[in-house]
Amino acid sequence: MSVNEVEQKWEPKILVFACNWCTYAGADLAGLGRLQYPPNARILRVPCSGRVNPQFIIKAFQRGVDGVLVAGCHPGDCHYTTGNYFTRRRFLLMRRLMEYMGMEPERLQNRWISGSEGPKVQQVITEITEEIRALGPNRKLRDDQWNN
Amino acid sequence: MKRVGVFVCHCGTNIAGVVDCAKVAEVAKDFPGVEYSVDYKYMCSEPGQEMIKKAIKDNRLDRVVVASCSPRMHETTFRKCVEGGGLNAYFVEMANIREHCSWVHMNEKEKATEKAIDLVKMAVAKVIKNAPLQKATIPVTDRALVIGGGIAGIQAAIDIANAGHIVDIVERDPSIGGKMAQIDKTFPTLDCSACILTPKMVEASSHPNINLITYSEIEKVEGFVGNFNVTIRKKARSVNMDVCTGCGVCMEKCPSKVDSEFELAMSKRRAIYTPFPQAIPNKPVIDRVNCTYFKTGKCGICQKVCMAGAVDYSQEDKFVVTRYGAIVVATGFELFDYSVYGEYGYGKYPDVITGLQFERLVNASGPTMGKIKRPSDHKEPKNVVFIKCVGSRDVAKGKSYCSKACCMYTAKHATLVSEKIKDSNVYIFYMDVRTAGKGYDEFYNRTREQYEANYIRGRVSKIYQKGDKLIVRGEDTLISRPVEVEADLVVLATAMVAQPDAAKLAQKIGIGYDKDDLYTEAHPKLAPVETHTQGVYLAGACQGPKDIPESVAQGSAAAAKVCGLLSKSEMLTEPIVSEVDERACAGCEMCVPICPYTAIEMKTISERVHGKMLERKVASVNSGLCQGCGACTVTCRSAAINLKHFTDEQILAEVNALCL
Amino acid sequence: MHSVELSSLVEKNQVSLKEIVHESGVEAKKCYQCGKCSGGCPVAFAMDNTPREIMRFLQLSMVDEALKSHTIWLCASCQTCSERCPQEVDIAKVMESLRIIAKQKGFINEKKIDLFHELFLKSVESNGRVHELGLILGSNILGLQPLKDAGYGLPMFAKGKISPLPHRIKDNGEVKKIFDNVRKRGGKV
Amino acid sequence: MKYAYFPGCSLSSTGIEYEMSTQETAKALGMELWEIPEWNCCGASSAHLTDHLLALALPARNMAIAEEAGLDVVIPCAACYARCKAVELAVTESKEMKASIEEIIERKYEGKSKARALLDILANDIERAAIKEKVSHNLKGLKAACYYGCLLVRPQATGFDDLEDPQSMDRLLHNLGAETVDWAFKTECCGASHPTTKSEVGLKMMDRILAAAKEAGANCIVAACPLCLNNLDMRQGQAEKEYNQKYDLPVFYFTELTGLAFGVDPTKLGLNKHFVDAMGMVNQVLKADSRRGTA
Repeated sequence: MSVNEVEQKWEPKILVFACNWCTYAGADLAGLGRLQYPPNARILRVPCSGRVNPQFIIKAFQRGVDGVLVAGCHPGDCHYTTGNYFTRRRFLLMRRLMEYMGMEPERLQNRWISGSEGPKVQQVITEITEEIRALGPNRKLRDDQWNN
Repeated sequence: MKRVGVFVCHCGTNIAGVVDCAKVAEVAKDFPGVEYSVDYKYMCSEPGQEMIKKAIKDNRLDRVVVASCSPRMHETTFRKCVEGGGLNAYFVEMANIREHCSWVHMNEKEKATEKAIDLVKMAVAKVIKNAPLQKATIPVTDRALVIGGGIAGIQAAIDIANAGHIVDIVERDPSIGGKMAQIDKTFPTLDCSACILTPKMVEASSHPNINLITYSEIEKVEGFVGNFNVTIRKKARSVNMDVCTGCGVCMEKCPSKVDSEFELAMSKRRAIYTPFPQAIPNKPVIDRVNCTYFKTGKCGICQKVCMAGAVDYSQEDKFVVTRYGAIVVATGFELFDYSVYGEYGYGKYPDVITGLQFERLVNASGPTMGKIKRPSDHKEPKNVVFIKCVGSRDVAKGKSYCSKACCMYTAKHATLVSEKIKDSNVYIFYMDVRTAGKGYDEFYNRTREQYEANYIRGRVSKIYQKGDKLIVRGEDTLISRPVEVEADLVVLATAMVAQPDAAKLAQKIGIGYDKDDLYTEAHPKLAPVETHTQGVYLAGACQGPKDIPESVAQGSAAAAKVCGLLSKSEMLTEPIVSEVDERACAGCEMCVPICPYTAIEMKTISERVHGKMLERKVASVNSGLCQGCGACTVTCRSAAINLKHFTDEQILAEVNALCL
Repeated sequence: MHSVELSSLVEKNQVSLKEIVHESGVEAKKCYQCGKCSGGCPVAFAMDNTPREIMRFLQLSMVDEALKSHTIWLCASCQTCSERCPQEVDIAKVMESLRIIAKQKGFINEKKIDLFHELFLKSVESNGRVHELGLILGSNILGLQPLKDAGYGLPMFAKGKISPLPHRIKDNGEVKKIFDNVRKRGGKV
Repeated sequence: MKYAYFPGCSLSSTGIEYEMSTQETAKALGMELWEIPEWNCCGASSAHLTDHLLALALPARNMAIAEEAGLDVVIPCAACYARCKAVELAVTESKEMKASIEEIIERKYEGKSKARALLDILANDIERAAIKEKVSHNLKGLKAACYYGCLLVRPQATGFDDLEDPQSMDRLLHNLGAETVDWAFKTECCGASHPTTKSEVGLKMMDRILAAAKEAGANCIVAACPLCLNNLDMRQGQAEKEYNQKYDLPVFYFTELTGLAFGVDPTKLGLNKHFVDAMGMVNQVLKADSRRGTA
């Protein structure tokens, strides 16, 4: 199919790394509350946002994901006491790296969502989906960019 | 090649109402590794689970994906299920197509179905890489340590002991009893503190399962839940406990007198002493700093007068290492040092005292035999002023928090004054009166109405000496006028603060503490006596200001947790922990400081390289301490450390699958 | 005593409240009304509202009450309140700021005090220094109490404590400029 | 030791004896005081009530001149000291403030030159021994109530001694052989300009201090601020009348007593210029001292 068709059919694909204790639980709560949000995000469960290796993020972009959200407990509330502090530091570095690589840093997002913040899950995923949609497809890193 | 079975749940219409489950099952058939795929109404139901077990056998499945609700709901269910089907419990993954899909995309059936397919795809990719994991068991030492012999610690110890476990109470002072032993009466019932405490002290000391280790401190804590190795320093008592009869002659004869800590320097004790008459154990210690013999080498009177020959100057500190299954920290509090308040005289006015000093002044066995006499001239005061929140709720000079017990004990003090001193006047300067608690507010109102205490809403701005009076200046904020009281005695309700060495102890044990050095509970609501370190529990004011009933309740709560832990000889540990690939580990030690549980230490291994035996350091994870957060995996430069069940390979496989 | 309709004040006084916060750098809401400031205030006995009440007015958006209070003029800027405040609220700074704003808005409830400072600065601007005789006489004459302190005049003079003529600094261009520059920046001189 | 010297307006008029005694004391101690040429009023007691920027700019000019000369500024007057210290801190703490102040005064001031209170230097910089060896007339017999007032200690940021119970002046006087009383009004406000503008308020404030000093058994008050001194000395009679009390408490500047102890002629220190007679007590003390000397 032609690039344009691809463009028309294009829907942003967003990968969400959610920590098991806060954000994943928050997403469950959003479900219980039947809070509707765009179906573009795919939630991947990790024990702690501190478990998210930047390598995973780069990989995701290489595999053609358009946006990545790393979400965990609020600073100070980490189930493992300090994990999300590392997340915060790595996030800032990652964004610098992305700028350096010439890719929109907004494609990588970082949020703190507690297990009681169902509505925040809805709001965050909605706004990020729109933000990424506005940015358009991730062409920079995807390794299949020369195919078709 | 793995053989994966996919089971898509309708959850009635919860999922099927939005997601085309049949289609999901159909599409899943083509995913790499999938041998079998089916959809069904209720996977968690009995027939649903049977269906899974059967499918495992019939299709020789070795991995299972259940696409249904949240794993936080049914992961354990399906782990048991596949185990029943003859697989390792960790060979199942769940795709959350309910909470994360059907329920949140109700109006986008197609998109929802697409998403469900993706989620299943990810789960399949991951489960293929799942390794068999076994819950390890670690032995649990059936012995508990209680640090601190105040009311909270005593209560915890008694409850644990009554459940049939051995308990050691380590107390820093020569006697157990803590602050409660210094208190005269208790609110709101006004029954005598000693009368209700001493029986408990006796019970603790005489209980077959309880050992008192007094005049001792915690030196070192190693190990982990079920197996703490604790080094205790037994300070040299200079008195042989086994032969001492506690007759007390030595204390009468000892020539060197020093301020009594127990009486808060309002009376003297000897250099060889028990802190108070009802002390337990009621056998003296020698305070070597003030003992003439230890200062000059002369004297030795106590030794001469001791019939039992118990006095032993040659004793030295002993260190004993004991193994405990659980630890209760009940180290209590100290009183805020109000001498930082220049406006209150920097502590230079003798007749400005603390609430605890007042307790001693009204106590029948106290320095004044229970007659309220002010320190300066031993006159009976007529006008007594109480000032609340001294050091509490004061960001500038004290603590930001409310010390909680002061409102009540100040009310209590007020009643005691008017009971003991006829035609006395009591003035209480307060900012708020906080008397939440059973019978508390009633007590406060009695204090105002029956005992006619004058409550003045305002924080005192200045106290100064004028002749033999103390002038107390503040604003009565309810009439908006500056007011002055000519007081004979001023009693400060000083804040409850953490023990000066609270932080040091916390670091030894490996538990958290806040900006005020108060110990942090695992969860402020749902885990109030637990800490983030498994097997260590909190009781009493070391966790935050508390009154007696609360401390007792928390002591019992901590005891219940300990009993739960000690009730089994072994405990299962979650196998989702980090593991080190020693071949790859470069020994850079980056992971060690990252671990919030100090679960990683370096060990030396020797290996044969080109026929030579070489030694090198590698990281090793203590699976008892590791809680499986995975922080270490990210820092490892040689990718040698990995988190079981959430390995780099598994997560990358999921990421990969998402875009196939 | 009339009752105060609080809800309407919030809207009405938003702006002036902001101005007060801006001028003083103090958030009134930090005050928890303990009254320690007022208990220690050496001038409180003469005030119509205690300093704490002034803070309360601000918390309730009762700006006019604060600006019209004599308290803000009677404050001697001794800083005792600020230094003793358990909430680290700089009350003295609030008093200063309220006075500055009150002056602009024309609420001057202590004419003599205001006059004194007015003359003081006039003297500084024109001479570069304060001419104390001029200041005392001036503030008394204009304060309509010409004979107040007159008793001190002669002995002062005898003791060489006041010179009849102001001390000027020769080139006072600079000080004038300082005043001008402050005015340029919207200063309230 | 060379310092830039900022006398401030009062010292050339109502506080003339403070000026005289400061000069004499400095001379005795070998302190070189370089009076800031063409210094201007620091605006104390008025500017900060009118405009915060003006209040910083006025003292800034003097500090700037001193900075050009590379000297720290010694200031006898407590009020002046507080204003000068305030601007020193303001420019060191905030670049923005530094910039705008420099624009206003049209000079450079980086806060390099520090504002120092004379009392601080005498009590805390100069060696105890160095003071003692200069003492030729022991001030035994003086029971002084050291009155620090507000501005030497408050706000804490600019103050150099304890807020509620400062000790510098007490220490200095002990070194001169005088006794000091422990009293609670060392830093209570005397009313500043209120006695002038609103005597019914000002007098009451002074009266409480005078009463407290008497109560504490003092036979004189020692001050470090011309405004305080004027209130407590010049208006003492007024207060006595108002509240029919009898205090007759001479009020000294600490510099006067230092000079006196160093053997400077009382009239050179302006001790004859007080409203409450000071010479009487001065002569007593000197007589007692010489008697001890001959005995």
